[in-house]
Amino acid sequence: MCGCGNGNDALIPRVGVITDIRTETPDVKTFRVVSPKGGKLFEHMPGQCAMVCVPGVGEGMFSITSSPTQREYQEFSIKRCGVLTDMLHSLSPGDEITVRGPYGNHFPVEDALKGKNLLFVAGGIGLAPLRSVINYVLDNRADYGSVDIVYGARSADDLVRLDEIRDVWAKAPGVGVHLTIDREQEGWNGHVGFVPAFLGELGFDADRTALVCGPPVMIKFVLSTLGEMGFGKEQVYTTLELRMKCGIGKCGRCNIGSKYVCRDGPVFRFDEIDELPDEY
Amino acid sequence: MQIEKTAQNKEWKPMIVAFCCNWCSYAGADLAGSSRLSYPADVKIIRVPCSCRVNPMFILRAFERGADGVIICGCHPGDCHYTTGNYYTRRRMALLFSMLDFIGVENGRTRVEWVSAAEGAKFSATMNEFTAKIRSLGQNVRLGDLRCRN
Amino acid sequence: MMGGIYGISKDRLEGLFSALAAERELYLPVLSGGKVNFSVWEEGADVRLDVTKTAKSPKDAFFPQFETLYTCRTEEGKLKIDPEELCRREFVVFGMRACDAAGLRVLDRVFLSEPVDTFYAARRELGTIVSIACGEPEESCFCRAFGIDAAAPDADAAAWFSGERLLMKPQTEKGMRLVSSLSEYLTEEDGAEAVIEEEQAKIRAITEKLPYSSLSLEGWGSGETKRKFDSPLWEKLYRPCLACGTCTFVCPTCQCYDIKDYKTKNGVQRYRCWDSCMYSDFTLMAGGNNRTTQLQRFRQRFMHKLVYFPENNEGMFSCVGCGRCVDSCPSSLNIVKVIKAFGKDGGDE
Amino acid sequence: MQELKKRLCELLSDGTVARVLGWRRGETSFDPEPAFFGSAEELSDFVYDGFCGANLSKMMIEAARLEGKTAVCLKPCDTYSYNQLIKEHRVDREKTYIIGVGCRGKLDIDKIRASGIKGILSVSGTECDGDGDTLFVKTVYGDRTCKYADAMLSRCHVCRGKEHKIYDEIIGESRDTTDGDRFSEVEKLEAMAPRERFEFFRRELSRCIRCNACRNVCPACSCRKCVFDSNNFDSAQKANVDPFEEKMFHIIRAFHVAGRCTDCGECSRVCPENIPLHLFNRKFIKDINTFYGEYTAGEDAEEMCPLTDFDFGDAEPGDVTSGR
Repeated sequence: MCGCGNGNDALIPRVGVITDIRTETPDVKTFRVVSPKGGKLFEHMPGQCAMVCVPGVGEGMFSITSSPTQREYQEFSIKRCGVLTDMLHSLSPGDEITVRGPYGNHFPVEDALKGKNLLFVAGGIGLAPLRSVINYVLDNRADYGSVDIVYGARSADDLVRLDEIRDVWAKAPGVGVHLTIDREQEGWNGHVGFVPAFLGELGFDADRTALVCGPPVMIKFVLSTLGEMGFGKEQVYTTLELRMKCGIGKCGRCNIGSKYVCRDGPVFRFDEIDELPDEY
Repeated sequence: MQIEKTAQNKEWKPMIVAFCCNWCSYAGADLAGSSRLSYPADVKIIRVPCSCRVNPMFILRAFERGADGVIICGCHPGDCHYTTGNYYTRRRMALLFSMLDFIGVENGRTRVEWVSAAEGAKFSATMNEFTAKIRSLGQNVRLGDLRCRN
Repeated sequence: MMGGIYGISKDRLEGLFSALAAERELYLPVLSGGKVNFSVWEEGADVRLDVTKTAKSPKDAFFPQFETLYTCRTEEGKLKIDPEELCRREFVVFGMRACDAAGLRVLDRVFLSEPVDTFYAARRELGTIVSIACGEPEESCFCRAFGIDAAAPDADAAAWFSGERLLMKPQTEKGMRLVSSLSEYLTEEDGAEAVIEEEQAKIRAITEKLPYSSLSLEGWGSGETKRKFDSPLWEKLYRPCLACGTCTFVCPTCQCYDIKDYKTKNGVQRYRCWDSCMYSDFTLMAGGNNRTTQLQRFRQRFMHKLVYFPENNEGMFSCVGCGRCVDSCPSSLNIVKVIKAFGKDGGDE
Repeated sequence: MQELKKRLCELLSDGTVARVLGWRRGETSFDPEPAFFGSAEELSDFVYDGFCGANLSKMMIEAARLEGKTAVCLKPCDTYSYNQLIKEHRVDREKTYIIGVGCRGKLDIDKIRASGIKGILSVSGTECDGDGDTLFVKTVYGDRTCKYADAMLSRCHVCRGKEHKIYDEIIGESRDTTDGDRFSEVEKLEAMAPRERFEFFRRELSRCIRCNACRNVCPACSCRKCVFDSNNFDSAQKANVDPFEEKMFHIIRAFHVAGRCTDCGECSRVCPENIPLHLFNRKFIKDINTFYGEYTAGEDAEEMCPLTDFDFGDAEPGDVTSGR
């Protein structure tokens, strides 16, 4: 093992080339990344994350938004909110970044979710990790029951990839798409209101498994709405996000209770989260 | 603030950072240039709004990044564009340079000089003189970051 | 063969050190500026094997406070990643203590579990440890509470001082190799087993008398999260905490690290350095901070050592009772006070 | 101590103050910790003896945000720091009841250990109102004694005097402990050749572990966010790459507190690696005194700090460094 260059350590990244950048909303861009030789950087499962880095600027954990069924590339939907994401937003196709991963666990698409009726609840950029699952499910449609997607954002402009939602998801068999925005807006004739309330209005049978992702305050209220509808905590999955540096459960940053979010998460079932100390 | 040495594996050339106040010294440097008065190319000028904008950290960081000498130029006392800025510079730098001397950094590597917009000649002379001084002191090895050396 | 005992008189140690250092890097407890720390031995260094506790633990021989991971440069417009070479020189850490060696076992759990930290693993493979039994343990020592025997240190070779002699007993292949390479200095001693046992008995008798030796860990360990986490005691305990990182940096088991970039003229160096969960920016991210108060950060450190870590490691505590934090906390806070404060009632109040 | 404790109890029970900031008895006789006491019962753990060296004035920043008045025990040297904090508007004098406590020099357990005493179980003879000059040390290895003066913190040997600069009442007597010159260490270094000085500081600072204890304990370092905690400042913290990195931190820190540092000596007291950090501060103090006239930070709460002030006739930086 010794005496040679060390390219195998989990902390050493790979170079990734950005081949496409899509502006989704005023502050969200989706980056398509491939290896310099072409093809995917690595294989992943829906819900997993990767460390994306602009050398000299910073590194951050982002969920992979593309589905593993996409054979050509990986995509990251990234909201502009700090130094690193500012820099990422200023890049253009052809630019190189470094990526390491995939890290963490994934939504149990191959076991616990198989054959289940699924309810996706997302708010804002929270759709990013769920998009991976939704597309995976749609590409393996026969393995799953009904699919309902409840998605909301601040405004119609903040709904990430509305075209795919309307043209692909809404037209897929056995899929219900339910969109909402926080405030009235010209040209919007869909639902207006917050996600948790909308979810309550829609009312779903508790025979589904819910996958929830969004801002913490939304998650909190969605959870209580789901509870009122009769969902048990073991029927609800979400992803957690904490400060991460190493991605492999060693640097200690994302430790809450005996869990390391980067390694044991980011996907948790709600009954598991309940066991954790209240520090997320 | 990233200062990089250009010469690698070549003969050592001093790297000198000159912080020049926008209102006097920078104009003085300009005048030196337009009057065709030469000063060494080793001097890298950084324009600052006032000499008192120069934070001690700027100076240490310049040394860390491989500067061999740091000089601060400002308006003559009494002529500060902001009335009193350079008086504060004078006190701060007196203390800082004394401290650098105290920890064993040769005090010839740091200097404050007052250069007005009309003193192109003084600017050029000061830079020549300061560069010669740094050349005689040699490479800065006491304050550089090892990582910036290779 | 492994069971043999080899002796050397104290006054020949200097010669042994220079022989060792000629072949490989040698870390020893050295006195400088009034503090003893492990550092690379040089001719004339003031070696202090009699000092029980170095200010900083010897963990940085294996997990240095700062190390470069890779350099990222741009060559002809393309990003290139040059991973840092792994450690390839053999080295010896001479004079560790039973607690320090136990601390490495804790670090092993973290860095050698999948995915293996290759930087640490390489050092672990190339480093040989000689631990010395604690002839004169100090008042702040409480390794006994964690089941560590200061008289029988876990290492490649264990050593005991007996009068004017140092007796060494190789305990692993590595230790054996080390001892055989020093045959010029070490002489095999018959019947030294009894001498060692006598020393051990002395040491154990002293350890029993130490004020914190009987510290009870009842109520700590796996499954205690809920009960301890919400205890009102933390509010009282954390108050004097300065939020400095002294306890973390002197600790032989703290392993949290930060990863940062440094721009050199030849690209961006990615390095890692020790970090402390006591620092306010430890969990800070663009979107907020999940531990905003010092109480939370203080609690995290102790909960991690005494509850979370055992939960993930079959009950093994991430504290070895070396007592360095006890000696060095500027506000006289420490893990002993925390453990005692919770006492038997578990902190329910 | 009994008198002090009694008075604190009174202040708490008659409602003059809502809490007391003092020291709580530790596990041993030599590890008391700074603590807030909210009631007379809690005060049973109150202690004030030779090992209560911590400067409590910085904790008053936190206390200023709490409801009601806080009684704080300040030693003579701590009152300088408190004055300085008033000057910088970091504490609330109205919400403070200052009890000037007597001091006959504070003790440093490390000094006792350094004298070769191991396995210390308890130390007696540390009372502030006592006048014995011998400490009785019980150890695992037998009973030992040690001179009070030999176990004192270095700063107490160059104490600026035992006069409280600000107080509401004084309890206990103080005794002068000065037996050295405050600037002699600085002068000794100044007399060395630059190369020797450089080697000295490199050796000392190479031990720095970047724990930030010196910064966090310093009453003058009261910024809400330190420049060394800024994420926009690369490599600024945590990494001790080579000697320069620490020099950067310590020089800048000393510079930031120059003119405000009261020389309370806390930085050197808390350093786990025994780095003589006070030397930086004393050098600045000495220079300020020489260049701009005698100035004592914290002497009062009004006088302007020399670095926020200037004089038309100030010496030029070049003159003062080469002219010494």
